[in-house]
Amino acid sequence: MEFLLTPASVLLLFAFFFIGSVGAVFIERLFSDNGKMAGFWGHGFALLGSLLGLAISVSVLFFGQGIAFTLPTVFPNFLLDFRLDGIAAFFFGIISLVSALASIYGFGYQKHFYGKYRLGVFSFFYNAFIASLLLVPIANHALFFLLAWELMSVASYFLVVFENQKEENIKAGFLYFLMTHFGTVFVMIAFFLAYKATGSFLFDDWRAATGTITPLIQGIIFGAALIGFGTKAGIIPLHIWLPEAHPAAPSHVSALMSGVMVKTALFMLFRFFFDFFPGAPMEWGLVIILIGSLSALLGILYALSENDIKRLFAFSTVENVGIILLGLGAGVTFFSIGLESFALFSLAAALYHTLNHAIFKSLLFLGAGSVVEATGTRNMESYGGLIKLLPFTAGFFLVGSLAISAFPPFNGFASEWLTFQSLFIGMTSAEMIIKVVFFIAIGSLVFTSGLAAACFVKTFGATFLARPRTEEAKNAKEVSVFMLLPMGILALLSFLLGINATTVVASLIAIIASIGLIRPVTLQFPFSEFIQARADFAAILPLESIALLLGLVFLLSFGAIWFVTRSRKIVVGPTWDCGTPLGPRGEITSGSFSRSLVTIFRGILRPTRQSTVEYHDEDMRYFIKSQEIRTSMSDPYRKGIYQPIGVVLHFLASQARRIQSGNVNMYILYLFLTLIILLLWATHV
Amino acid sequence: MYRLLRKIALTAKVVVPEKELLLLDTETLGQELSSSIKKLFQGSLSIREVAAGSSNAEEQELTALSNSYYDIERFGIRFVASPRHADMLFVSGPVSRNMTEGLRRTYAATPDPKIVVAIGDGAIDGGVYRDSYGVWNSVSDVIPVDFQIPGDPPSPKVVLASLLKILRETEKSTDVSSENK
Amino acid sequence: MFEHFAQFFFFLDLIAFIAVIGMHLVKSNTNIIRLYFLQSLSVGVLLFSVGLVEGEHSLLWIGVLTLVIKSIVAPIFFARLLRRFSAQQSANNYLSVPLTLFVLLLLVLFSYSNTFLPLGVLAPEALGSISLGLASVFMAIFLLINRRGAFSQMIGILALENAIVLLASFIGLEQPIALEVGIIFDIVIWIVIATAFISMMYRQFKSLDVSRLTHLRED
Amino acid sequence: MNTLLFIFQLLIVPALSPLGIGFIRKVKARMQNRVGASVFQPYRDLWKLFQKDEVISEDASWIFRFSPYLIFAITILIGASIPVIAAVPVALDFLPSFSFLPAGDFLVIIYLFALMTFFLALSGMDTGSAFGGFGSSREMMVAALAEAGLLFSLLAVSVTAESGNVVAMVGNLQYLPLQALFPLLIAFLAFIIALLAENARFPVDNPATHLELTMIHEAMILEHSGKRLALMEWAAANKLLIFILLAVNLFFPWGVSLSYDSFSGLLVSTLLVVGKSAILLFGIAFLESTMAKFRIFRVPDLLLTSFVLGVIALAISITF
Repeated sequence: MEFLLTPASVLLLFAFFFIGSVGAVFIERLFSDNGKMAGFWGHGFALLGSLLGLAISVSVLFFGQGIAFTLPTVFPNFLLDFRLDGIAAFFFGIISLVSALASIYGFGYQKHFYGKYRLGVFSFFYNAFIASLLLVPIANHALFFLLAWELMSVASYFLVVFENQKEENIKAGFLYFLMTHFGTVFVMIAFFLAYKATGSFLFDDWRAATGTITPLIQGIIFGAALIGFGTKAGIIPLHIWLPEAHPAAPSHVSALMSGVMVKTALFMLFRFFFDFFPGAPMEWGLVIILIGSLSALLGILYALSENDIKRLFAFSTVENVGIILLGLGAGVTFFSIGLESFALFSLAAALYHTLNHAIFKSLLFLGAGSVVEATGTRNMESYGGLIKLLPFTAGFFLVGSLAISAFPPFNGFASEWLTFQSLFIGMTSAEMIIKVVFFIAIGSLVFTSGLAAACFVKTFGATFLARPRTEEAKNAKEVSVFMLLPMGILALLSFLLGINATTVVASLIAIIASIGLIRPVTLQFPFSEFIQARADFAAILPLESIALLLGLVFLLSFGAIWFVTRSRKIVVGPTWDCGTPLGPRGEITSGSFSRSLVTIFRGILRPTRQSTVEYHDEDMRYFIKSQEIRTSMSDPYRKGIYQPIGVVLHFLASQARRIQSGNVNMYILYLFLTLIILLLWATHV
Repeated sequence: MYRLLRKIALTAKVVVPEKELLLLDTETLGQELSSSIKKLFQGSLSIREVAAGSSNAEEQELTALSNSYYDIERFGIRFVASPRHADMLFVSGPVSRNMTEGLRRTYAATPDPKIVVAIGDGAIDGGVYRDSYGVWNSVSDVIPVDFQIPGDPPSPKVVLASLLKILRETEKSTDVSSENK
Repeated sequence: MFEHFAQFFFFLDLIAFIAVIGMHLVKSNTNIIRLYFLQSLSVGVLLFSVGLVEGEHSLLWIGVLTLVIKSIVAPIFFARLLRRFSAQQSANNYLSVPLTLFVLLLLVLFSYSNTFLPLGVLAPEALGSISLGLASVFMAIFLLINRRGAFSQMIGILALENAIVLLASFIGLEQPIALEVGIIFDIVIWIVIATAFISMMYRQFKSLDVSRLTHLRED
Repeated sequence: MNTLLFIFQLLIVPALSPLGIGFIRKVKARMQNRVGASVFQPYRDLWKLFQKDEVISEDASWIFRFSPYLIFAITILIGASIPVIAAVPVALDFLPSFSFLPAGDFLVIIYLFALMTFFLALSGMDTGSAFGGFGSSREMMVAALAEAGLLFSLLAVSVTAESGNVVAMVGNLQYLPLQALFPLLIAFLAFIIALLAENARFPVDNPATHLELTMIHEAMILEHSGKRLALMEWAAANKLLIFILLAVNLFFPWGVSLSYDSFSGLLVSTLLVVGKSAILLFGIAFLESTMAKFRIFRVPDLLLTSFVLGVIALAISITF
């Protein structure tokens, strides 16, 4: 066990990923089985690495103090400084858990690529991606962090464009690349400002130099960090790449991207607001809450109107990021007005939802992956009746939908209940502005959870229930056991994490307190007798007794009714459709299901409808040969924000082109003039 | 609003007394229901009305059943939309060619124990449409029929009386048969 | 080391300076080569004499090397090149002669202006030759801008090379020998590239006029 | 003794809920000048449905077969955890920690009802008939929008009563002075609208209709027959009675006895609860007889007013 706490284990972990990635490329050249061995090699080593990562994080969280070591490098100001403290170990654990399960899923999913794409290349970038994901929480030096951040973006870019035969993947990859680097610019601004203010790139020095930062610089750093990491997390105005990029990647990679990569951005936000520069003024907390409520509500609305199953989950990631930001924002606000223990509690709620979302979102993405694998298309309109053809996937998918719609016995409910409680506390605070903002947050959270339930009824119903609507859905077959095993584990986890919510919250409060600035004191919660968070123990709603009661009552009523009606027969007949043999076209599809809600929120969603009518005889216009109605959602962000920016940039670029006259002498003249100007400037300054 | 309420409160409750219905001598053709089914549907019965090519005359009479004069609901009988919820099928009209499939599907969709009542002369033996090319002449040619209520169309009182007679007659006869046994 | 021979070195510097001015004015390519010969000769002699005065054997070798390559091999090479393409005459400027002279005047005034006083502190006794060297550097650059013919631009770059070496030697920056050899080696490479470039251009455009290159720019 | 009370608490709501439905139908019949079925007719209907066989569609999956049981179990669980006659949570003698108190938290109740609607909608969609699909789509739309009004009204009550648990709320509210309960009136309005929406009552959906265009709740149970239909009807009745009891005990908490021992207290509280519920049921029936059903796209405005009323009630109850 002690070995796991030494730096050697961390280096061994990254060695696994290195072997996995580089080895796969060679393996692919050696074996000519169109990538099968390379795939197994890559996913195998990724699995090994992630399991080791899981072991390290568990040992750090529960036994050890944490790992911190430094590797010198050639460059003077650039140290590979590793630091795995409590909070980093928590995220390290989530990342390695989800990547371990995704790698198992990868064993089954890779036959999707035989012959079509090169699996050696895939394994290379897959291992690089997971390694960089694991590097991010562990990096303790600004430049080292930027290196890991950039490696993560680049590796995930190549995974997004991996299936390059589809045109939209390439476009999605380009947009993703553009937006992440837009975000990285702001991240760099924040880092370099911090470097300028504290004089060093080491995060430890930043922690030490809390007092010396002027509020203005701190404000700019927070702003830049919020925009930079917000782009990666996918908050609303900066989210347009997320629903393009996540679905384009192979399913187990999009599970990793949605479930875990988004969390690294939130991890860094947590670090910035609580670890490096604690004591942010209250306004930042309120800004985060407003962004959170906006992202939550709009995220689920866009998810509701989506017909592509993976884009729907990408939008729902935007929603859940919003919910996590609510918890984080509440924490910042409470911390600034002095209620440290309530801040601790709402941060525990945010981290708990991060853990839960990582689990049920990757479960849903893996489920979507197996549905796409079985039917070959991502369009929900062509699914239907898959529960009879893919029974296990449907079962796990149902557990995932129940968890994400926050229903009681599952983990989604536990973290949403905690977020609600922390928002209720904020509501009763003295300041009027805090009250108003928390009202907005509660309103948006309650609408979001209602719409989330509607969205996931639509998703599950349109995909799995009723009759298959197309040929592909008819001859879908159940996926391999490699793909079902991780989904089963995730479903079980999301149930277990829901059940013993008390122990999870207690350990989360301990983790957050380990940063050393918030000591948990006895909390007096105005709203629920059930929350007692004392120094070492936090008891929240005993979800296990609710689950037990529900189970008991279910069995009791089932037994009684079975006993009473045991002699009755069950006849299986065709569905009753007023006597007319209505085919599968009569049943409801995802588009028509969400039509009513889309019409209600048409102010926000702005649905567009074009109907083209073709007549037999143009000028007579009486007998219609065919009519086609195309409904879709207009994308206000692309039209409203990104299009104008694009036009302006294009204009500036075309002006700049004129300087390139093609005449060599002209270029030498520019050189000469700049030389003269520099000389003048050098001598006079 | 107040005037409406006062009108409701003041108007007299006029409804066909049950005794009068039971005394009405209607000859309902069809053999007795078993006592267990009768006891089952004694308290509550849901009827699904199928117009199999009927001239809509029977439907007018049946709608009259749920007004305040006949008020079929006080006997626990109500009309339902889906054959899944129904216990009794009221089939009216000689079954036309294109309603055959519909009628068979409705019959299959109704859970047991179920009763089929052919209502109106059209349903019993084709009535005025007998032997025309488009009809089957009678409901019994398509699905097994338990009871028939003759009349073109039978008045609501006759329908109500026959319904009660279907559900309750054995009491009298059982009292009779139990007495003479 | 400059006190006794200041006059002699200033004289050499002056020759190089006049050579560069001549390059602007002369019409035919062959004359440009001759002027280049003159300039490299003065640079070579300067280096040789500095070597003698300082007793630096390495400088002596450098001087001999520059003399051999720059003033003998290069001109012959270029002359043969010109004969092959029979482009002796085609050297004309963008600006008319008076305008060129006016710009040259400006450049000389600029290099003599007090913006470069701080440079004087490096070698107080040779202030005049430093600003003269600086002027010749500026004029060599202007030569590149002004000349239309590709060939004269080649020579312009080599002249710039010489002017820089001259200026450096005056400021006392007799760089470590490696740099000197590097520069000479650079020139050799440059000559090879120039010939390749000229022949390609000639084969493509049938003339050495640079303005033909503009349509290479993709829109 | 506690075990007996525990079982009593478990069975009280399912036992009385058909009576509530029967009472509403009786009042509606009376309003239409009809004699109408007896108040105990729903019991007979349920009994008959339990005796009948079932016809299940071949496209139905295990969700169609098991969700009626789960829906019924949820209503029983919530029924056992809300204050009916006495506002004191009862636990089994031999297992004290095993009480219904945790299920009484108002957030848990809201989300349990949402879980019930989730499975109701899924079972509606499962058989692939057009009615079921549209019924589920409209049901989810109404449920999604009604949840906001529901949560804010219950939140206003919980803020005034300073407790999250429904049972404890009733206890605390009794000691509050009268003017502290003023915001609860506004919250009551919001709650009533949410009640009508969640239970598919009149302005949102007509429970007796079979018109494909308008029915929401009816459309989802078109495919159910026999015991599954009985369970669905019974669960809907339970849900209505739970909402009625919540409305009565939370917003007019006077008279609810705080312990099971004093027999006279229990009697008084029973009478009061039955009286208040009767008034509320009469109100619903009266509403259904004198009002036209809203067009489906006017329902969101109604639900939005319930949300706004809830927000106003909460704002008032917080500031004072």
